[in-house]
Amino acid sequence: MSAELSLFYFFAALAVGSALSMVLNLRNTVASAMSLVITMVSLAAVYVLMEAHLVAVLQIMVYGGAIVVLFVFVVMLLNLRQDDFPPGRQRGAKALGVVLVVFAVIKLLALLPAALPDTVAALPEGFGGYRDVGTALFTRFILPFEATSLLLLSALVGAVVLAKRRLD
Amino acid sequence: MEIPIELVVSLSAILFGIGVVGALVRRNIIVILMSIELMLNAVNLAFVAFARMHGTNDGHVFVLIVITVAAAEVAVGLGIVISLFRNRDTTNVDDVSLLKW
Amino acid sequence: MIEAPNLRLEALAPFAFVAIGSLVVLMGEVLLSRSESMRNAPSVDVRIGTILSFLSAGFLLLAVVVAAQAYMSNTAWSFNVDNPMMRLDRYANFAIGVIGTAAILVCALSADYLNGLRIHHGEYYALLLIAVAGMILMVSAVDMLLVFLGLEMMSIPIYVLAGFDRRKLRSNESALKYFIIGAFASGILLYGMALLYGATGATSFDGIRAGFDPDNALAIVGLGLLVVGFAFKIASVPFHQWTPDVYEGAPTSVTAFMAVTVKVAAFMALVRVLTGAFETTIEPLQDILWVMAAATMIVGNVMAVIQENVKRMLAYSSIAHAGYLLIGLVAGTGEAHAAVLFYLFVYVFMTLGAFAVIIVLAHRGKDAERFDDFAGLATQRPALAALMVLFMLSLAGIPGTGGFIGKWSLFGAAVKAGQVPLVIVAVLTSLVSVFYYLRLPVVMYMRDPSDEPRRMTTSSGEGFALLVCAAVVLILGFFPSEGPGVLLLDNLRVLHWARDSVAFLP
Amino acid sequence: MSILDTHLLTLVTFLPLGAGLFLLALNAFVAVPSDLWRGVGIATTTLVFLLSVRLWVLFDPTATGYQFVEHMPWLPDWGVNYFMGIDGISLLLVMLTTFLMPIVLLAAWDDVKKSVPSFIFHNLFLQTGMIGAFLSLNLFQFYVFWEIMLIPMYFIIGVWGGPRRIYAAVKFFLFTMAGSLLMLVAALVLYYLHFDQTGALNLDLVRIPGVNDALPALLDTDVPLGGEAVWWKTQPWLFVAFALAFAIKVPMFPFHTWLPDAHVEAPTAGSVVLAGVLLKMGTYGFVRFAMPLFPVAALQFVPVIFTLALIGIVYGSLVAMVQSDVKKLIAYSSVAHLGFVLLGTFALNLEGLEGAVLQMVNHGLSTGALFLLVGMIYERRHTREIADFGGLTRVMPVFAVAFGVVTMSSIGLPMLNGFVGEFLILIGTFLADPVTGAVAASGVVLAAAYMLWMYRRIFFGPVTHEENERLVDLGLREKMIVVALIVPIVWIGVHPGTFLRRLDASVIELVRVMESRGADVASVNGGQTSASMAAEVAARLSPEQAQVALHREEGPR
Amino acid sequence: MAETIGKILFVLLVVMGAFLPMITWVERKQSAVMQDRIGANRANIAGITVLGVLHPLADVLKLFGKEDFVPAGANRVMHLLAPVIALVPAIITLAVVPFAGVYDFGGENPFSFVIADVDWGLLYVFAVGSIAAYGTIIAGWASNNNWALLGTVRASAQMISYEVTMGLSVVGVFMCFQTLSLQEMSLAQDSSFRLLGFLEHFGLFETLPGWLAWIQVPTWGIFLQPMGFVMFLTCIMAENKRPPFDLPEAESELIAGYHLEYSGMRWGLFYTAEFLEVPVIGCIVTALFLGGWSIPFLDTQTLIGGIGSFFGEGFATGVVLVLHVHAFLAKVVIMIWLQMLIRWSLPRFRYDQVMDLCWKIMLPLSLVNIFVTAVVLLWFQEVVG
Repeated sequence: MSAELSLFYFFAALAVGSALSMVLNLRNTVASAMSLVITMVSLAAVYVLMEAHLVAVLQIMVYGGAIVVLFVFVVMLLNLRQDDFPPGRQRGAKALGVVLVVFAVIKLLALLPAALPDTVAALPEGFGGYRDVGTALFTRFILPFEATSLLLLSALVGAVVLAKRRLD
Repeated sequence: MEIPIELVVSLSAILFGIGVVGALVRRNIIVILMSIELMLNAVNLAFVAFARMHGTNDGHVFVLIVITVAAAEVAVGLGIVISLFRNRDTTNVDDVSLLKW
Repeated sequence: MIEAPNLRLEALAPFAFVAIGSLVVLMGEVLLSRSESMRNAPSVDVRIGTILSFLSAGFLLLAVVVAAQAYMSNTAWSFNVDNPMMRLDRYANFAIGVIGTAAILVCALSADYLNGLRIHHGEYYALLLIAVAGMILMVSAVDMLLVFLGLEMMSIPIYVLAGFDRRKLRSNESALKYFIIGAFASGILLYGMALLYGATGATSFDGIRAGFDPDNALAIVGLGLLVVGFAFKIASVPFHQWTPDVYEGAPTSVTAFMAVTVKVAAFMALVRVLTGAFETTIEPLQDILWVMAAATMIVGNVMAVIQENVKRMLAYSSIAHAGYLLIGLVAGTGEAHAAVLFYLFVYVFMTLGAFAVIIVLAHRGKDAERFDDFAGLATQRPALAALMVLFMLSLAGIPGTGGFIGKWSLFGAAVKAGQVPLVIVAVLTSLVSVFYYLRLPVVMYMRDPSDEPRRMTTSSGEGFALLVCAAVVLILGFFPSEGPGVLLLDNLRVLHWARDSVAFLP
Repeated sequence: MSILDTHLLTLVTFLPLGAGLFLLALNAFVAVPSDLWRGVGIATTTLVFLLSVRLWVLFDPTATGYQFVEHMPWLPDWGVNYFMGIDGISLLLVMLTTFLMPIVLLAAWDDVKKSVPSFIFHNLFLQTGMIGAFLSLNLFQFYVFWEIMLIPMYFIIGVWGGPRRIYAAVKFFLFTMAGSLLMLVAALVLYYLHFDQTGALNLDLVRIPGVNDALPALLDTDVPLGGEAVWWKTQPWLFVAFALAFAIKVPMFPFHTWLPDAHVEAPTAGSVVLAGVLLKMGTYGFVRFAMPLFPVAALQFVPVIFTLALIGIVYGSLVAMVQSDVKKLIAYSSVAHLGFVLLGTFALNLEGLEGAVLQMVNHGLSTGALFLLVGMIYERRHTREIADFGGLTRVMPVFAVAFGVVTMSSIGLPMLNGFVGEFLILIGTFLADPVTGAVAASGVVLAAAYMLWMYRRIFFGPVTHEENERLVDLGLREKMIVVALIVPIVWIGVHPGTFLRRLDASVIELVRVMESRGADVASVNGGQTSASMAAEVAARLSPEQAQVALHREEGPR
Repeated sequence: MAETIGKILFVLLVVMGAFLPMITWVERKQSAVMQDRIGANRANIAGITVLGVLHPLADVLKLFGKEDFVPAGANRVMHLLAPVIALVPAIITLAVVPFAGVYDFGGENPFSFVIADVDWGLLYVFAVGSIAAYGTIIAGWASNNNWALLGTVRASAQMISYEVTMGLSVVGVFMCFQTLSLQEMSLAQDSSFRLLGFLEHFGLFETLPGWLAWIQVPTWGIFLQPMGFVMFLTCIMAENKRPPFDLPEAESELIAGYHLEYSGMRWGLFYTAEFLEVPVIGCIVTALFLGGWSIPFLDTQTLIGGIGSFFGEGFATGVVLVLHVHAFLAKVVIMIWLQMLIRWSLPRFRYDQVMDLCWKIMLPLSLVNIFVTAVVLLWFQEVVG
């Protein structure tokens, strides 16, 4: 097993483990958030292994640095307690859903080896770096790149409208 | 190539599954949102892996857009949660049929 | 240095107008409230609201006019020639026209309603316009990336709009449910896109089409997830449960906007995706859509019967209509897609009309949304009651209304494609639908009014919206393709528009 | 012919709606007094009746095919045309409609007090719907009118009806809609079948008369009988879909349950129109669409329909017998009477068909009259229970006489209209199937039984109720109504030829079309082919009439 | 590998071993000087105080001796982990800081005095900086104390907010140097340009007259992006939460903020992290704006050429390496001094002022800066070529 592969296994295990602990942690929302951060960071490591450097950095910056912080922030701000969330109905349906999802994932995993080619394309110079991806963003993907600004504006306005304390 | 792509995609499928399950079974809105973020992360991982496999950076661009959108979604989602819980304090708690669907 | 991409700005014109409009409205409110708030404070909000609604309607109108112009000139522009992620062709222009018109009507309906709810205007209209901009991207996209981006740009403002009446718990909850389901759905949709990218190495429709191999499990799973993701957006069974709660809780003007434009955008994008990126005749896709269509029609119509709240009833009715529209996708022929487009056109105006009546009746910040609230309306506001009957009949598909022509064309195309069992399901369920659509006429005409005070005025904006909806529903009921040459009717050739638009699908 | 004559059908159809809309618009700006509304309503319908009389006069009874044809493209994308035309069968039904409407409005003068403008408008709207349906020769157009007339009827029952009006109105609407939606699917199937075979997008029932290169019409389509064809493209299924729609409307047993509710809860005017005209829509649909389009399947289903019709006759009569409510009694009698009409229709011979059409008119007249009379007494006593009356002859002699005449007409007393129709139908049925005829004849007896028993309980004997002593006899308006109704009742009874002669050509044409589309009509109707029918008709004509007819046959179309 | 370990050791030695204790001492002394008092001078070994230099040592000893207290109801693991999480980002940031340039010693690869010479160094800095927030967040939340929680909320809000502006304020620098690697940026700053050269393009001069051409300026970030420099420095100091931006721990309002419930060396670790950030900030600012290791007006080639002509190329390179390291450290020291100066000169802001400064002043300014930079660059591209 090469160093890269063992790194991958390490981070994959870390990601799955912390993801599970996020979902299964029933007591503590902040701990869930922290688990999520660990997942994110391990995924960033996997991205680096996949030569996606820019994505890896942005993963940490945006997910780790902004999104999860925001989660934690809200948890602290609202001081949410567990009994704020009453037990739900339709437990049977949910159990069924879970079983279905698990089954589907297993099925997908079984299908994967046949569906994917064995060979991998040769990577161009600078693949996944900020120059490569950035150039793509500003040329071929200029439209989505620019359009994202409007999306962010709407999120900005929306978040302010919804969370603003005073109504005037 | 050191890491087989199918391993990475498998990892993404597992994470996606965990995310879906989390979003399905958890009652806590924040955790549901986090599970959805986990789903998006799994998507990103799949994109990155496939980008590696195809050797095109379209996947990376897609991931960047997804990350941006995820940030926007979270901002709005948490805004909604805040406005809801602000109201809840001032009105009758019994009225909240919150997430009982 | 980076080579500058080869851009055609005119392809972005409708989008740009709407986007600029959102910025202007956002700034406009600030400037207006600064300049006027000193004097005459109580009515200033009302005036600002009117001005902003006009402003945003104006920008939407610009977009619609540009789209119409582009439609007439029969062009297909791409913004970025090197990597055409969107194409402003007739199909897109048709969609933009419909969505834009619907949004204009929503603007006309909103000003007074928002004043009643004491909701701030600036952000409302800005978000509305951004949502429309997202829809424009979505329907003109020929790349999964832009489909996704448009979808989100449409959804995020609407999440906020649903929760806009933030003093009300119901509105908050509506927003939350819509948000969670929407975000969940986009996760699923995205995973589908990721798998498709993995299977085909492309995100553009053409690329996916070229690389699509029906025997590749990854591609099929991706397609399935994609359809499921869309199913959430179009509120198809079994991903429909959010609809009634969300429709009920959101402010009615937002509900109208949601019910109408989102459905148009999502459906037209779905048609574009399915026809653009896949062979529509893929076996599993057909089967999935068949089951979804049948289940959606049955569940939507049956559940609508037991509702006591008009908004909930309309929510289930919109689910049911999604079912009818899915028939068109199952049929999969160009004719069926044209029928879907026509049906969507009619659906916009009849549904909007129905919501408009509810909005007109909203009194002192309280919606008239229970069936009992409509009791005896015919004696107090006969014209309004008559219009509501018209919209209900159209929704039920009674001849003489656009709804019938829509069903006729849709069912006809499906019959032609050999989907008779599905059509039989459709007509049987629409029989059920008659039952609940008739409830409103029943309470309005056949019951005595209650003692509660009722709003007796209609603002000019509301009147305008109502008249437009009623006129379109009626005219399309008799002259869907070629008018008798009187007035402007000759120019309203929706059926031809739909058909010409569909010609641009591969 | 003047423009008025060339567009007579359009005028007859849309004049009421136009007037109604005009008044409605006027009403929005100036308050029009209720009496003016009533007056204008009656004037409009009377004008329409006069126009239809002109139609009657100009109608050429010897010509086969459709007359006064108007043809205009409407929705060319689907081959939907505005296609109006009239033949003998629809002429009679249109006459019935236009004749009944002014009477109905006159009768409702005092009856309806709530929102009069709306009431008049709905009636005028309804009239347009009914006439339009009778005159439509395009399947789509027919469907539009067929459905559209549900709306005013729904409101008439629901708004101005009795205590359970909402239930009745919704039930009426849903039942009718149920059938017609399946018909819609069948129409679509037929349409594409036609398109596949002929390549023509056309929903016209027949080719445009007098146009040589007219597009192939639906009657040119060869609907598969089964075998290789996909099941839903075959005649039996399509026929069932169409027949279901019409059977519900007729209403044929077991689809009749909406009828008593609707009749009882509807206001008098509504009941009259419902019984008088709307029920005919179903039988008319069989004659005009279901039978010629799917002749072979129609023949296959003759036994079923005979059986159901017989059940309807016997069951309707028996149930009518035990009713305590006069209106309900009449409602169930309608079920029985329309069973006769169905029998005659599916007997498919000259006598049966002509009798059936005539009986449609008869039933419209006599049942309509009965409802009107019941309405008159209801206005006075606000009850329709038979038990609440008794001995009215003494208090209201004119009323009693009128009621008596109409009752006799309903029973089928010779010299009154009912006799002619039922007699012809029975002859036709005997020719086709003696056993059925025999059972049907028993229905006549039953009808006599319950009607006469009802009449006796209401009018004879002592006055048992105090209130009945003070009843006032018919006023001038009511007398006018009664007289107006009794005139045609007697006319048909005494000289049915006036009406039957206008049916000959059309009925023969119907049979001819069915034969030409592969149906061996003679096998079920007792041996009559269209040729033998034509001969029989010709034999009845005087030589010079025959000469004229012959000349017309040869002359340029 | 050995090379990397050597670099790591050097960096740790310099920053952790030399700067860190020095800073704690300087902090006291400089504040004392500024406030006209004597400052720390008591700690002694056998009566030798050496101007209080021994204080840091005493502090550490004292902190190790204190009780490591975990409050009741606190999340124990998180509570214990938080200081470490706070400290680690500060240290690992140093991985991408170039202490000296790239030198060709004739080996297989040229020697670059950066631990990890990655292409996306600056992004790495931001990424690590964004993780830094977790230390405070976890600390405040795990303490189960409302004051601490409030401090945390303030801290995280402040950090997230300023991160945005910080990122935007250096966009101008990327645009000038067209790279994200700190080493490449430093290399690009290792030159100078004629300040008035642009006049040639206005047609004022055919070529600049000699005396004007002599007015030269190093191509340092601070000269190319003066606005960027000011804003970046402000933001990064706010990120560090030191006065005048120390709202999260404002003693008078929040007692002590997020580390209220900490004691002993764990509390010390928070302070270590904070102090450590000071030289780290100095390093980054130096690399971005102050020319990194470069010596003004004497670019590497000139230096190596100059010295090499006397002592030979290889030796010259070695000398230049040493010179560069010293130049860099000197600049860092200046930056540390500047930070101290600011810290002890300015009074603490109010919290709303801090946020207003970020969102209402810095953010628009940084956007304006980007636009202006873009326009100027485009102009240069078009006109100068």
